[in-house]
Amino acid sequence: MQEINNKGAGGIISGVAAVIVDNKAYLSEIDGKIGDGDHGVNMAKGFGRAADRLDPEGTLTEALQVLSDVLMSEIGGSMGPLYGMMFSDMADSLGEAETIDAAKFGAMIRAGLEGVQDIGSAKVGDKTLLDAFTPAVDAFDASIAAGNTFPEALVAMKAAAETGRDSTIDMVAKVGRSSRLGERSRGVLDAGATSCAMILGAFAEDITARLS
Amino acid sequence: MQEINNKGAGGIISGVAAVIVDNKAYLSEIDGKIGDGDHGVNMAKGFGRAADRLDPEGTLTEALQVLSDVLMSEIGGSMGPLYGMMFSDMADSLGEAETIDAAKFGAMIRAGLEGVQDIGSAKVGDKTLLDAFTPAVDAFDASIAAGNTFPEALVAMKAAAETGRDSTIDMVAKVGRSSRLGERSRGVLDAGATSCAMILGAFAEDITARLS
Amino acid sequence: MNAMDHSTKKLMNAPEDIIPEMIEGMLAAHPDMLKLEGESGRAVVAVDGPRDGKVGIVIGGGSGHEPAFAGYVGRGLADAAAVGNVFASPSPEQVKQAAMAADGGAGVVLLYGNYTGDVLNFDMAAEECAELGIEARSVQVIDDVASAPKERAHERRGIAGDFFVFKIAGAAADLGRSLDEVEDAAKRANAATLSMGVAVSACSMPQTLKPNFEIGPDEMEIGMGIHGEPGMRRAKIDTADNVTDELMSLILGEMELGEGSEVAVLVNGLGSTALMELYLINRRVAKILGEKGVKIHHTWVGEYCTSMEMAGASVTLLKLDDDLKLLLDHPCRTPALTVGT
Amino acid sequence: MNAMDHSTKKLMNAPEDIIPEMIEGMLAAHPDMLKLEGESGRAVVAVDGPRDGKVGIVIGGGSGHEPAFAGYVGRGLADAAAVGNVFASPSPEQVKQAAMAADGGAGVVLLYGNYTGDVLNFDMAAEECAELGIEARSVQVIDDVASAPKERAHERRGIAGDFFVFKIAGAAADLGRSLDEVEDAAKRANAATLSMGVAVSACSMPQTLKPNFEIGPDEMEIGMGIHGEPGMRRAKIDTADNVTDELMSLILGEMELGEGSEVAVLVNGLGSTALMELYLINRRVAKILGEKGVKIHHTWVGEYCTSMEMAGASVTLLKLDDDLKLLLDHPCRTPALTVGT
Ligand SMILES: Nc1ncnc2c1ncn2[C@@H]1O[C@H](COP(=O)(O)OP(=O)(O)O)[C@@H](O)[C@H]1O
Ligand SMILES: Nc1ncnc2c1ncn2[C@@H]1O[C@H](COP(=O)(O)OP(=O)(O)O)[C@@H](O)[C@H]1O
Ligand SMILES: [Mg+2]
Ligand SMILES: [Mg+2]
Ligand SMILES: [Mg+2]
Ligand SMILES: [Mg+2]
Repeated sequence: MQEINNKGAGGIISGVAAVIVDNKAYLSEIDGKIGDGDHGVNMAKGFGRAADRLDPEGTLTEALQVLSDVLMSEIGGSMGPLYGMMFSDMADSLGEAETIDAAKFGAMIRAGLEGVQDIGSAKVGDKTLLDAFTPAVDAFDASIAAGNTFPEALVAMKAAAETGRDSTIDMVAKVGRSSRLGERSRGVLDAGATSCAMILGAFAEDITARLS
Repeated sequence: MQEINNKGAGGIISGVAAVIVDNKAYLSEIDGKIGDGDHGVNMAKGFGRAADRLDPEGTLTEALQVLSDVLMSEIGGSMGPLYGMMFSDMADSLGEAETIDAAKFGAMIRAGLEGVQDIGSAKVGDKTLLDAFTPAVDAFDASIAAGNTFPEALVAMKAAAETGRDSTIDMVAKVGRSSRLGERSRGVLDAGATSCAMILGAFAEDITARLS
Repeated sequence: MNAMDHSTKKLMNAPEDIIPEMIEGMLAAHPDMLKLEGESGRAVVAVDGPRDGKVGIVIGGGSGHEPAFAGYVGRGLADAAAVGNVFASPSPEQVKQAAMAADGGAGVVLLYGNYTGDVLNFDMAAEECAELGIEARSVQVIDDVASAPKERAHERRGIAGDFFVFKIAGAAADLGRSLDEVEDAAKRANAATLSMGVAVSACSMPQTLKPNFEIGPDEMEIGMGIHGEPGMRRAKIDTADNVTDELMSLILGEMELGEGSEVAVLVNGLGSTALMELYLINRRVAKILGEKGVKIHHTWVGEYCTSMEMAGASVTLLKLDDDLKLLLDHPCRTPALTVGT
Repeated sequence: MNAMDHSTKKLMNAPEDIIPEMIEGMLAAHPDMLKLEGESGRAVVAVDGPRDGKVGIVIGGGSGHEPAFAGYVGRGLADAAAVGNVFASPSPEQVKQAAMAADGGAGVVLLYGNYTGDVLNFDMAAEECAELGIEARSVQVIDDVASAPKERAHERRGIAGDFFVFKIAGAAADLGRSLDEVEDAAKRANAATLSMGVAVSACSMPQTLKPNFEIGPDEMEIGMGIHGEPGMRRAKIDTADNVTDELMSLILGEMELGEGSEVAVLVNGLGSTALMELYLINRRVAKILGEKGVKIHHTWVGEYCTSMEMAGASVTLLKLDDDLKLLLDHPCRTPALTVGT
């Protein structure tokens, strides 16, 4: 089976939220090195609240929208609008779809990526979540284009997200709170890239499990 | 020789001051346990300043007066008036004396003791400097009355001051900052009794050295 | 690493509730000045602030900087503050509710520190205001010299300089100036305000109680941000005079001040630095300015923009001209600042 | 023991100079309100305070409690403050110089916390004043419930309650009341003021930079004094609500308050406790009073009587009657407190 039902896939977001909540302390610690140390706290608050409110038996579209609403209207911070826009654009892209195949998934994450780019105006190499997200979306598309299966493409996406996340270590931040540090921002992971890789990883694993 | 010259004995106060300054941290630490941790700091400030201003080649009377003036007019705290009065009454008692023998010395410390009692209205057993001072003065007088020499009486005075100081460990404070603690003030030395024993000890040693 | 081991003690209840509870405590303390409006529970509004025909002043940002931001809400200063979570910008919805409360029909000016999160959220709120027919202008405070070189001053962070920018804008609005004029006053204040800070110990998030950065027992960081963002350099802690000299030289290297210039001074504590120490810093600031023949119009010393229990301080100078002086002296009455009246 | 190992960081110069330098910085910050008089360099006097025929209000005590005491010098409050060394009463000479500056021919009231050192020094100063023909009355503030049982209330320490006693006396003097009346107002305020504090971390003397008491990483001390004197009990640190409940129950156990009673509230930070936390405490204070039907006339939340960088807080209630209310509301203008005007 190369597709999953949209209905019932709301639970994917519950899983994503659990990963974020579990990594609250770690994400805040990373953010503390060159940022203000709140990334995990804010992410966990938003994702945790969304998990409480969404229906895991409902559609992924609905769950994405719940998550986006919580982030946008209650969480604030950088992540409210950035991830808020990402998940809302992902929900819009998915829309009323009954099922989610590789093409729909690819379009969905591409829409999410464009949402973040639109609102944040950052580029690859700026040491942000885009350094995990962009190569991950590209890797997914490339894998499908190369004739791989949906699960294979998800593996490629996850791996690219992680490589992209790790690539931020050597970068100097160009946007966001850490951008004022210049060379001092080099040498540590970017918090947003780390949470983004976690989110994409959780997506990949849960969908793979549902596909098999 | 059972007497020393008043002139030149100003140096005794330099020695007393040195002992206090050396024990600044220790005295503050003791005060920190049941008081506010400033005893050494304030004592060192006052005695240190007095040492800078007094003439070690001058009389003990003058040196005592310099020390009292600094304590009274610049130091404040409990010690300003208490030790200030003590040294001023000691200076008054000594007056124009050319030499200081056991009788003069005994009268001098008795006058100092009465000065402290007058102003502070504390009694032996209240866990204050009087618990070192009172038995020390009594021991000095008793030793002389028993026919001992001036140096022997000084040894008795010093020993009684130290025993008195140590007796404060088991006392519950009745006056001063620590008196609000009730039972919690038991088990530690009193800071003022400790500094008082140091002062009397320094007196005893320096005078003994001068007598021999 | 040492610092990471031990946790901070805070007198608090459940960390999830800390912001709503803080707001409750604040309203209970200042019922004559503050009230809450809108459903978000995060729009703190001046009891006698917003008036018909007056430009509304909306301030805001993450919490943890108390008395900033809601402490500056009141007659003659801000009409409303949007209160975010600890170190996180308020959401567009929260800002919008503050703006709606502050609007008197003449538009609103949104004032906040220049941080990615704040810019994103306030910009979205401004768009939503426009949809509601409320014209919203935005001014991002950029006073922190340490956070970018002069050529890229627009990238700088906003720290204690908020104080002066808010005060000036609030006065301009209170005097009945137009939206353009109020925006212009805020921008002029922003351009005339420079700050430099130093941190000597960290703060911690209520949720983690772990110091949010590491700093050695004998170290200080010159230029550290008010959320613990790294600054310009680490060094052994130095005397108040030497530290102040460094802060001042970075400000004076950029602010043109000479004989006869006039400034306002803010010596701000980050949270656990004693007022005694702040006065020592002010002593040196006054001395340096005096030696240059610069006139000090007014000085504030205290905690005006904090980082919870971080230890450290900042110095802010506002270079005055006649209009800024008039606006600075204009009366205001808020929990954190009273002028004249 | 742990706490004794590491030393505190202070932004300061030579510790011997810290008090004169602090005073210099304070005068530089508030030249419109404060000046120095007399040769001791320790008598801080209100620029427009002492007036002919007005009773002079003299306050003072050791340093380290900033803004107390000199921060309360100014029109409508104290005429002069005698500034002691850190945690040490000012000397008789210093108090006398403050009293001489404050005297307008109608006598002076000396107000200070009830500590052995202060009593000794102020009493000697009062005698010296008498010799100079200045009639001096003394009122020792005794608000700290933790420091002695009710039967021995006269032995209690003075802590943040200074704030209310000073304010009331200052207003009475400013209104032109006689020496007897001002002394009486101060005594009535003193009798109507009760405080309870809690400490969670120590402070340190500038000279030693060592914490002046030991407290475990998860401990608090209920009733600790503002110089770090031990309090009533040690316990594991608890929630803001539980801690506030304990402080309030000790105060309310003694202060008779019922439906219709009126109080003023001071929630005071000891130095490094964040304003956010103080507001949490105030939230609970207001709730408790509200449930008893007690009316809160006015609330102050902030750092009004500190212990340098100690962490912790205190709650003070002043039970009001018509005259105390009138005096509390009377305008004043000082560095630390502005009312009305
Ligand atoms: N303009 C931007 N575009 C994309 N991601 C961004 C942008 N600015 C910041 N980020 C991401 O936000 C992360 C920080 O998030 P967070 O700590 O929650 O917010 P804040 O910096 O406001 O405290 C950074 O690690 C970075 O990945
Ligand atoms: N009434 C008194 N008579 C004699 N000694 C006293 C009296 N009150 C306090 N002391 C002494 O003062 C000491 C404390 O001195 P110090 O720490 O310098 O002053 P403070 O308590 O004002 O900080 C106590 O240890 C005690 O010995
Ligand atoms: Mg962050
Ligand atoms: Mg002491
Ligand atoms: Mg943040
Ligand atoms: Mg003391």
